[in-house]
Order: sequence, then C-alpha cells, then structure tokens
Amino acid sequence: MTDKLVKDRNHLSGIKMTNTVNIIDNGLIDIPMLQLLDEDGIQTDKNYALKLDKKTAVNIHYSMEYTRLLDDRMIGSQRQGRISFYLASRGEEAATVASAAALSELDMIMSQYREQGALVYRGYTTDQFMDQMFSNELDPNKGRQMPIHYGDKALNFMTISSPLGTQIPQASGYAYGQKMAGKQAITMCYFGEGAASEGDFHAGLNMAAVLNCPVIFFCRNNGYAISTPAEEQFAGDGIASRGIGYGVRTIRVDGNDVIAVYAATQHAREIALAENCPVLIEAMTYRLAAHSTSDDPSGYRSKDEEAKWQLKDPILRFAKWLDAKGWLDQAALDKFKEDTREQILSSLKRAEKVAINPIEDIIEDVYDTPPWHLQKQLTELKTHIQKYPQHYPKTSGRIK
Amino acid sequence: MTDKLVKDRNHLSGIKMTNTVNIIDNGLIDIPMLQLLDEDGIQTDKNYALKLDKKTAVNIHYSMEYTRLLDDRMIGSQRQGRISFYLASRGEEAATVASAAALSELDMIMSQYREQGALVYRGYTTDQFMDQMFSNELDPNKGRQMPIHYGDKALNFMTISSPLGTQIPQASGYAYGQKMAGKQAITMCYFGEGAASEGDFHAGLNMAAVLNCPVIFFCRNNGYAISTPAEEQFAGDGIASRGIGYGVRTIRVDGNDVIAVYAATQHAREIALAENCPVLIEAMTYRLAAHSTSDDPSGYRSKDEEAKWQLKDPILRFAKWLDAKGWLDQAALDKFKEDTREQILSSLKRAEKVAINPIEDIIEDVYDTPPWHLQKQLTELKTHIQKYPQHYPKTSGRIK
Amino acid sequence: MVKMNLLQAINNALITVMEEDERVMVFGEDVGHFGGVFRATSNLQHKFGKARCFNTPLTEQGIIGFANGLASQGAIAVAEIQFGDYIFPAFDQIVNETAKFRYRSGGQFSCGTLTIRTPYGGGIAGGHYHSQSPEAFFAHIPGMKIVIPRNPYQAKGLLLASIKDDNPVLFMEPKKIYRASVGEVPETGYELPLGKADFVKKGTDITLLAWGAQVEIIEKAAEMASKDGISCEIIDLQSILPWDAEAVCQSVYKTGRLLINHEAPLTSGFASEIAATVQQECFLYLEAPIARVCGLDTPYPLAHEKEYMPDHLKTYEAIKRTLDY
Amino acid sequence: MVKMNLLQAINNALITVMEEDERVMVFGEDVGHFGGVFRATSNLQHKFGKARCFNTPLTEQGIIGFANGLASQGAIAVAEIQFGDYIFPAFDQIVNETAKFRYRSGGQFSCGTLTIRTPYGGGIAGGHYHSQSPEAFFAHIPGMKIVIPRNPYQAKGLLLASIKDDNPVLFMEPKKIYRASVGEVPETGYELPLGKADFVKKGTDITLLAWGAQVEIIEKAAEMASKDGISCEIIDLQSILPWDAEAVCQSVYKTGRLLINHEAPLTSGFASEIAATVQQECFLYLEAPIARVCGLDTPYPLAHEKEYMPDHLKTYEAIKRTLDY
Ligand SMILES: Cc1ncc(C[n+]2csc(CCOP(=O)(O)OP(=O)(O)O)c2C)c(N)n1
Ligand SMILES: Cc1ncc(C[n+]2csc(CCOP(=O)(O)OP(=O)(O)O)c2C)c(N)n1
Ligand SMILES: [Mg+2]
Ligand SMILES: [Mg+2]
Repeated sequence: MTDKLVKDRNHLSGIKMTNTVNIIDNGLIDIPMLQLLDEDGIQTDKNYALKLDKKTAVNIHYSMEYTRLLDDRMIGSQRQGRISFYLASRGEEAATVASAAALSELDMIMSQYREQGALVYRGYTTDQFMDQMFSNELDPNKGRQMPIHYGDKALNFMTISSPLGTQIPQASGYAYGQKMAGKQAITMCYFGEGAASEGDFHAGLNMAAVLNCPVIFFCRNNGYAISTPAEEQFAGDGIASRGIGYGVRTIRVDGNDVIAVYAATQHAREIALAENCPVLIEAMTYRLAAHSTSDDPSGYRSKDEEAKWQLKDPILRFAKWLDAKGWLDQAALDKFKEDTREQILSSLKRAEKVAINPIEDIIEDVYDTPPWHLQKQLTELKTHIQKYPQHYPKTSGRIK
Repeated sequence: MTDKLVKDRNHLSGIKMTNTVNIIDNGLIDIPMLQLLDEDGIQTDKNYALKLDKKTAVNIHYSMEYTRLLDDRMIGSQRQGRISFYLASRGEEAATVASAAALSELDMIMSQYREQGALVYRGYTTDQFMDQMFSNELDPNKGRQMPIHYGDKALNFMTISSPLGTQIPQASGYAYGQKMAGKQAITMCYFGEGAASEGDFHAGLNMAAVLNCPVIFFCRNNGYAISTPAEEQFAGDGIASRGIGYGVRTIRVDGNDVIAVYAATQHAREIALAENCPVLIEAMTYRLAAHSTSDDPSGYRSKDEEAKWQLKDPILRFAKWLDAKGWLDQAALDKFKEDTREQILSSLKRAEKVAINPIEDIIEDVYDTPPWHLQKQLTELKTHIQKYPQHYPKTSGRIK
Repeated sequence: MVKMNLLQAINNALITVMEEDERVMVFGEDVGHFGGVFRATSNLQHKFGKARCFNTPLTEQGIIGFANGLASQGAIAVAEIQFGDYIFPAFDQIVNETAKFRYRSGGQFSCGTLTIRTPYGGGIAGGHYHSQSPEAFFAHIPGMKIVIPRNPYQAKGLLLASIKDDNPVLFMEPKKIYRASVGEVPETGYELPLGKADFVKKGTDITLLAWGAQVEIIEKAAEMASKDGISCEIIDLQSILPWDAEAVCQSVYKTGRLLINHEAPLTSGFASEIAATVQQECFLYLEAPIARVCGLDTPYPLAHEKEYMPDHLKTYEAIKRTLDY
Repeated sequence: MVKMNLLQAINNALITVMEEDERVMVFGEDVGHFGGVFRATSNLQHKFGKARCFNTPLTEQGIIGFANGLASQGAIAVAEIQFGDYIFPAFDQIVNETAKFRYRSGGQFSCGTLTIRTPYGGGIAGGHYHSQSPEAFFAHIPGMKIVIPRNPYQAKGLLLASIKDDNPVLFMEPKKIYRASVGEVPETGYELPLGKADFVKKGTDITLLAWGAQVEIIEKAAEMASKDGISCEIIDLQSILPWDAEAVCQSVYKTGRLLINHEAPLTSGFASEIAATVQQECFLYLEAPIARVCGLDTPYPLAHEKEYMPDHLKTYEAIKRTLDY
C-alpha cells in the first residue's frame, strides 16, 4: 500500500529540549495594539507612510457618519414601534468601515450582524436597508429574517445568519473555493469576541490554517457579549493570543483608529492573497450602543465606563485628523448629513408602505423547486386564507 | 438596575501600543520539551532532585510491562476472532502510566480510549479487563459498549465514550463540581492531538480557564489521528501553543520519558489543586501500534519512520535508568511477565465462557426506572424470544 | 398563593430549589449578574453567589458538556440555553452523552441531576432563529425526558419535579407567554408529575391535543366549535418524552377522534409519533383520520409568520373536517 | 456492466463525477491519501490531487461549516462524516445553516451543491457509537434531502443524482452491507431519481416498507410469509425526505395493510411520519393498524444487538399479527 507519497514524518522536528519544568503562561507574550492616530487624531508616527488617499478617507468618513445616522434613526423607529428590532454599532464604525475600505469589492464579506458599516461602505442603499428592515417584497431576502439580517449577492455580502460563529468555518470554506476557482479575491469574516468562544471558531481557524485558505478573521473585541464582559468570556490575552496556537498570523489593532484598522487590513489582505493563508485581526473597541433594542446595559455596566469610551469616539478622532490634513469640508459634511437624514426618513416612510411577499412565496427557496408536500401545504393554506381573508390582511388581498 | 457589583471594566488594560504593523506568528514563541532521561535512560540533569521513590518507580515499570503484554495478547485474540475489536497503546505507556502515577487515587480520570496504562496503574484487574472486552455479565458496564470502553466508579475512572473530545468540557464541569464539593481532588482529562481539533476542546479549555476548574488536560500528541498526520491536523506549534491563547498554564513533555511525564504531572497537579486552575500538558510521543485492530498503518506511513520510534521505546528507556539505579530486579521482572501472561490467558478463557446479561437488562439504565413504553417493548421482546429460542441463544435460556 | 407570570414562576422555582439544596447550580449565557436575557434567573447570583449562579462563555456545546460533567460528579446542574434555536451546537453532547451516560456505564455514572432550560416557540416576530420548536428532535433520543409547561402553576411544579427527577430533563419554556400567562402559584415548593398529561376540558366528540403556548390556541378553536354544537375534550400533553399515551388513548376511545396541534413543522414533528401510536392502539375506535395541525415544512418565516402558525382558525377548520369525515 | 460491491460503487461514482466536473471536491477525516476508513475514497487523492480530495482536521462541525461555505461559493462539495454516529457535532451547521441557507437569503445564496456522505446502521458489533441510524433527526429539517441506497446499482445512481441535485443531500450508506451487497453496475454515469420509492416485489395482502440494509430483512420475512400463503408487496423507500408518499399510499390502497421496518428506535423514528400520513390518506382502506417493527427505545446495545434488531422473525410475526387482526 505504501507509495512514494509517504515521506517519513517527524512531529517533533524543531522542538528544543529542556530539563527544567518551566510552565508556559500568558506572561510569555504580550501582543501590542497597533495605533496610528492617538486619541486626539494626531498621527503617532510622523514618518509613517499612509496608503490612504483623500477620496478613500472621505468615503470612510462619510460612511461612518451615515452609519451612525442610520443607527440613531432606526433605534428611534423601533421605539415608535415601526420596526420590531434593531442593533446599532455606535463606537465600532471605524472597525467595520475602515476594514471594509481596505478590501477589494470582489472579496466576499461574511459578517456577524454589527457590521452595517461595512455594508454602507460597499454601497448598500438606504432603500435596501429599509426594505430589509420592513421585510417587504422589495427585499431580495424576501422578508424572511428579522431586521438587520442583510445580504446582497451583487455586493458580495453574504446574507447574515443569527447563530453565532457559524460563518467562521464557512468563511474558510468559501475562501478555499475562491482559491480553487482562481479568483483574485479573499473572504473577510467578521465576528465578536463572544462568538469566538463557539466551537465553530476553533474549527474555522484551524481549518483555514491547515488548508491554506485566503481569509481574514476580523474580531471586534468590544468588551461585551450582551451582558457578559470579556473577563467572563476568556482568560487569555484577548482573541489575538489564540492566533499563535493555530499558526495563524495575527495583528491586534486599535479598533477606534480608522488609519490603523485600514493599514492592518490592507496588510492582512496582501498576505492572505499572496500566500493563500488566513490572517487574524483583533480590533480593540467598545460597544457604546446597547446590545440591541431589546437590551438595557444599565443592568450590567456603569455610565462612567461608557463615558470613558465616549471620549475615544472613532468618528471624532478621524475627523480631527482629516481636518488637520485639510481634507474636511464641514459645509459639505453638514449637507451630506442633512440629506442623509431626509433620505432615510423618506425611504423609511416609503418602505413601510410596501407590501410583503405574496403568500405563494412562503414555500419558495426551501428547495430549488417546491416538492409535492410543500405544494399541498400551500394549496391548503391558500384555501384557508381565502376563507378568512380579514384574519390574514397582509396576504389575502393578492392570492393567485 | 446597576448595583455596587458593577465595577468599571477595561478590557484594554495592560495592552501596550505600537505604531508599526508587526505580525505576530509562531516564530514568536517556541515551547521546549521537558526531558529528564535521554534516549539511553541517562538523567540529563544530574542535580535534578527526582520526587520518585523506588516503590512508585517499580510500580510504573511493572504497569507499563503489564500494559504491553495485555495489548499484545488482545491483538492476538482479536486476530483469532475471540474479541471483535482492540486498541493498543504500544509506545505510549510512559505517557499514560507515569501521568496516572503522579495523581491521587481520589482524582477523577476521564480518558479517551488509549489510556489503559492509567487504568492498569489504578489497579484495574485482569478479570475486569476481560469481562469488559467479552461484554459479559460480570462487566459493571453490562456489556453495552465495544471492547476497551472501560469504566469503574470505584477506581474513579469514568466510563469511556467513543465520540472524540466530549470528555474535555465534561472534565471542566466535573472539576468544578469537585471544587464546589470541597474535595481535595482534581480531574485528569486525557485526549489525543486529533481530538483537540474538536469544538469541545475549545469549549472545555476556555471554560476551565474562565471558571477556575482544577483540571489537567493531558494531550497525547502521538503524531497521528488514524491515518491523518499531525501536519494535516494543525499548523501551529503542537497543542501546547494553544494553552497561551486560553490563559492556561502549559507544559510540553517528552511523552516517552517516564521521569519527565511524572515530574510534569506532579507539578501540574500541585498548581491545579492549590490555585483551582487548569493546566495543559502536551506529551510528545508516537503511536507505534496500528490505530486499532481495524487499521493497517502501512497504508499511510513507512516502516523506517516506525523504526526510528522503536528506538525511543519508553519501557526500555526507563528500564535502563532503573537498572543504573540498581532498582531493576530482572529475575523478579521475568517472573512477573511470565505470571502475567498466564493470568491474562486464563482470565481470557474464563471470561469468554461467562454469559452476557439477561435480556431483562436491555431496558435498564436508559432511565432510573424503565417507563411504560420500555416495559411494553421488553414484554413483547421476551414473548418473541421465547417463540424463537434457538435464534437468540445468548438470552433465550434464562428469561425470567 | 401569589399572582405570578410564567417567567416569575420559573425564577421562583429556581430560588426555591437553590435555597433547599446547595448542590444546585444555575448557569448559561448572561444568566449571572444580569439574570438572563428574559430575566428568568434574576437575583440568583445576588442571593446565592457567583459560584452557584454564573455566566458561561458563549458556547452551547461547552455549556452542556460542562453540565454533563458537573452532573455526573453529583452536583445538581440547571443549564440555560438562551434560545431553543441555539441548542443545536449542543446536540452531540445531549444525544451521545447526556442521554447515554447512564446506559453505557451500566448505571455507574449518570447525568440524572441535569436539567436543561430553554425558551422556545414563535409568535414574537423572531424569524428563523428566535422561533423554533425543536421538541421532536429530542423525542427520538432514548434517555431524555422532555417537559413543557403552559402556565405559571405548571411551570413551577414541573420545573421543580424536573430538577429533582433523577433523569436528564429538557425543560422547554413557551417564551411567547412568558409574561402573558399569569396565575396563582403556591409560595412553597411543590411538584407536578412528569410523564402525565393534564386534562384541560372534558368533551365527547373529539380530542384536541397540544402543549405549551398552543394549548390556548386549541381552547380558542374549541370555543368556536362549541357554537356549532361540537364538544371538544382538551388535553395538554405536558411531557413529550415519555408521553402519556394512556391518557390520550383513553380519551380517544371515548371521542373516536383526535386532533394534534404543534408549531413545529409537520413532517416528523411529534404529532407523527402520537398519530402512529394512537392509530395502533385505537384502530377500531377511530371514526376519522387523526388530524395534524402544524407549522409548514419551511424554516420559520418572519413576514409570513401569521400565515405559518397553526392558529385557532386552522384548528377550527380541521375540527369540522374531522367531524364531517 | 461490472460487478461491484456497494463500497466500490460509491468510489466509482465519485471518480465518475470528479472526472466530469473539476469543481467537485471530496473531503473529510482520513479520506485523503488513505482513502477513508472504509476506503470509499480510495485513489481519489492520487487521481485528482490533494487540492480536490483531502483530509480535514478532526472536527465534524468544521467539516460541514467548511462545506457550507465551499458550496455557497459555487464549488461542488462532497463531505464525508466518518460514522453517522459522529454527525451530531455538525447538527447546528446542518439544521440552522445548510438547510436554511437558500430560504433566508431569498435564493441569493445556497448550499445546493453540498452532499454529505455518511455510513450508518448496526449489525456489525459496533455498540452505541458505530451503529446508529439517525435519519429521523434529519427528516424534521425542511430544506434537506435524505437518500439511502440498498445495493451497488442504487448507490452509484443515487449518489450521482444527489451530487448533481441542486439541494443539500444527506446520503446515508448502510455500512453493514458495504461489502456484502454485490451487483452489476454500469461503468458510465447514470442517475436514479430522488424522492422516488423503488418497488422490489409486487404483492396483494400487505405492503412492507423499509430502506437500506433492512430491505433484505423484510424480503426474508416476506419469503417466510409466502409459505403461509401471504403475498407481500415490498417497497424500498430510497428517499426519506422528500419521501414518496404517493407510491406508498397507492400500494396500501391495494393491500389495505402496511408494515414499516427501521433500525432506529421506535419513538419518533421515521416510521411514525409514514404511519401518520398513511392513516390520513388511506383511512378507509386500512384493514389493520399500521405496524412498526423498529429498534427498541434504548441506546444501541452491544451484547444484546441481536435481540435489539428488528430482524426478519420480528417482521414475520408482525406480518401475521397484521393479517390476523
Ligand atoms: C449560537 C448562538 N448562541 C447565542 C446567541 C444569542 N446572542 C446573540 S448576540 C450574543 C452576544 C454576542 O456577542 P459578541 O460575539 O461579542 O458580538 P457583539 O454583540 O459584542 O457585537 C448572544 C449570546 C446566538 N445568536 N447564537
Ligand atoms: C466525534 C468523532 N469523530 C470521529 C471519530 C472516529 N475516530 C476514532 S479515533 C479517531 C482518531 C483520533 O486521533 P487522536 O485524537 O489523535 O487519538 P489517537 O488515536 O492518536 O490516540 C477518529 C477520527 C470519533 N470516534 N469521534
Ligand atoms: Mg462583543
Ligand atoms: Mg493521535
């Protein structure tokens, strides 16, 4: 049976010997955090050559502003009972927007759910956001999932799934497929430090390393998983320290520093694509928002703690830098924000009036074509709805 | 809602800043391997004070010899068709026996399946081995699992389960229970480097670290998971390098060096018990045996590779050391081996004649007491067996 | 007696048993200081300390793996899975470990002191992943018990019985009525029997069977039917595994007709097991086919949630079809 | 036509499709150089290279997670789970991801090009963890297809159809007859339809239904019954989801009696769904209760394996009981 493919192996090669019982612990390494702008937006290393042109910089800035305006408005709409649920990203805009800016549009993005900033940068329109959140028939996802579960094939943005961590091994597989198909593209996989506790995280990183998948694992370490603080989530040095164990190259970055996030992601992407390997980025940030509109953080963290992080606001910090560079046109920005507010409001009013998908759609996409049992169930359902039209007002009007 | 329990948190405390994009990779650390006996059984550090007395040393030696004799005999019995399956531990006896020797008998052992050496050291009898492997009615596990799935509550040895990795988070939970019950005991969790790829490994180590569980995670890195070599299992520096990511203290040890394994485990146990924390031990060894009697390694590795490891035989190495110390009584050892061979053979002949459990037992232990539906199923089954006694010879004879 | 909602009854049961037995430990995602995303574990950490009520890292397979080990050590483990939709990463630990622990060891070790609590079910605009009713997956696992309450009184009595029962129990809580279902609950501890159905209403023409939040749906349908002069017997199954086949069959012997309602998809839902058993036991008594009013065989949809649900109208129509058969 | 056993037919099907379409990739534990623990993937790595047939690390949740991503990218993924007993760590990836991928994205993305192969079933002295028949767990998952062959000809034709079908398919292989089942197989590619049952033998008195290795068991029982003058119609269901209810009902309209045999435990096994549907569709035609001859509601035992199995004798007895009803 043995053929030439079997070379002798030695899984001990390169391991040094010692004869003292020395325990390896955290202390051994500490992984520094890349910061290129200090908290006042001043470049920490004057000589550092930024690969960030004005156009991109302004796009990033506007995308962050847009994201925050969208978040604020939708939290309001949820309070007004116009949508059932929302999940904001306040404080994490630099991490999601600047990382997306460092990608090619051909790269696939697989996100967790708090990465609307990346989607904004990719060019997801206000109407698309609204149609998804009102789960109306214009949403390409056909209104089947809760608000904020966006997805758009045209923008290479994978439809979001609620179960945490599942996209991590999927990203490894997707990236392997890109490599095999000879695409000049990688996969960007976003997740939170909480999701990194799932078994799928372990599987995804290990497989990407062993199978040489061009994927960036981008962890938003924002200090909380709903109410669970990072210190009750893991005992190691954040998520970055795990990269070593998988043999995955790793960068820790200040997630509130646009320039650092952009530089780190650019660098990671080059390596991933050139060497067909995964890179892990841990972005240190803070979830200034409540976990979601169903959550009240006052139950588990203090206002002072939040206040400290308000000062690190990534948008302000970047604006200061833009201003110093003379790249900040305040008037244009004000106009952009004004227009955006109106645009969001009018699109919202439009979207909430759009009908949901016709009932025939309920059995579509379970399979490529509906099998006999689903057709039977639909027929029965339609007959039933026609018998009680007033009870099913959203669909009874347009049964085919 | 906020009460005094909420102190301000800062998940960035203690993280240094940098303004150069430096990638962290394996190179950063290399974890040395503790070796106290070189391959000729000579103590590498003359001044090292061994905490190993003669009695224990001889016990370890005899247990290793016993384990190998048992393995060889049972592989033979399987070839003769007397048992359906066997799984040997040749080459890994030091890792399993010496680690078990460093434990207290009160410590719970949760093993994978190749740790019969630990069970031998704990005092599992030849009759117990045989009764389990012939799944007869004397086996306290009632013959319900395949051969080698041993378990004995009296010896604090958890019944083995085939699904890989499942015992890892269980060990964390068991250890937490020991701590809460105020037991002066820890949990010893054995597993292979292949099983360490399972999501349960990730969950188990992270939870043990966060929840302060007194548990030793003992990984036998024997280079293979059936046919899969370590290089196709992970890309990092073995399993030890993962400890850092979890904030779990870690020791890498030469798994073929009795003295080193014993010293490392003793040390780990002291820490785990004193500080209520997990410790990870990676024992570097080699699976000289086929994966199991169903496997043929010639399909995936070369004879030369195996030959190299024959030279590192842990039993020979330890015997040389014992001999040099004047602790080796060759005559006594020969007698022991002779007696053991006979004992195994006679016990085997005895066990294969013992009946299996009566059929009434098939519904026991599914629940604490059999519910109505199981009682109904048993009644029907008994009637059926009585109708075709010759077809169910093992149980028809003694239906109550 | 105190007025409580279902959530308060759960919380009250946990306090009762934690006061009674210090071996009881409660854990899961966000159950600690915060008291759980639904607040079912409110104040437990405050009352009993962080060692007995604590947050776990975010890993369901880890929570149940840890719980299996903890229970096998002798502690009384009450693990929470934040949503029934997220119990699947723990499926292996439940199917291959929790449920087989006692059997494979010949009774030497067991997870009998484990109870897994999880909110389940739809009707809250939760979409695919905050709406599922996974009971049928667990009904095919010998060694498990599955219990589902429909009101606060049952919730406390069944949860206490589940925690004290020496078998692993999956305790599923109908989150749709967590706050809506309010009733009188004894302040002291009490237990309701596992494996027994609860007769909600006597009737003569047809037996209606459901559990959890769907019981009020069949009650509503029964009211409509009564206006047509149809007398429905209403049974709340309460325990899915082992289930009270005798009570159901006794009722069917009398009524000659059976309708089963559950939210989970029709195909291989638990109604199929009930129908298969009842057609066997009551063959000569059945005057019409056993009707199943269930969710569609699709993922749980958001926009079409109302249409997807096996509501009182679909149930009412099925009652009439069965009577007119 | 070439004589092959079931294992060789699987291997042959994989070679056929890998030669045909370079997007096909085969992976799992030990499937690479070694060719799998049962050798179903022998020579594939040698023929098609390590990039298209490779070992994965030892993680079932990772294998299916990876496979979901790979399939959604457009590759044709054939993932092996080494034993059906070890598929449960991947249950979340299958239930919540594979099966819902297309629906949740409105058809923008899907795992339609994924096929999961796994050996299953007992009769090989495999004990708890090398014997399980988990099909019923998956039959409750809308979006999945489940296919089970009983011989080499079906194995190749159904596997090729499963790989080419644009839906995720769980392809379960009866390992007990991997080598025992031998037959003529066309060398070139061909497909057998999914969702269709296979009529094995015509008969008039009772319909016997099974799948995989159990088909030969009911055939054996039918022979015994024929000596009593009982004429059995024998159907191999082949596809568990979607299943061919029409073929089964047509047969029952004629015979008036149905017996279903499967290895998995009785409670909530797939026979329950079949019985529930057939009693509905064929109510007025049934002359006796639908009989289920299945495994006991216990973990799969080792010493009592023979007694546990729903063998030909238990089936024969049930046939007589059903006819004498
Ligand atoms: C498998 C799974 N378990 C539990 C949940 C419920 N849940 C939703 S978000 C969340 C916290 C996630 O925290 P993190 O990963 O840090 O992301 P963040 O919310 O901080 O952005 C939890 C527990 C889920 N969605 N999926
Ligand atoms: C969950 C699970 N998946 C797959 C298997 C099949 N299997 C049994 S042993 C084995 C290899 C284990 O390798 P390792 O953990 O390194 O232990 P070793 O055999 O080397 O001692 C595999 C894949 C299993 N038992 N459980
Ligand atoms: Mg977080
Ligand atoms: Mg190994």
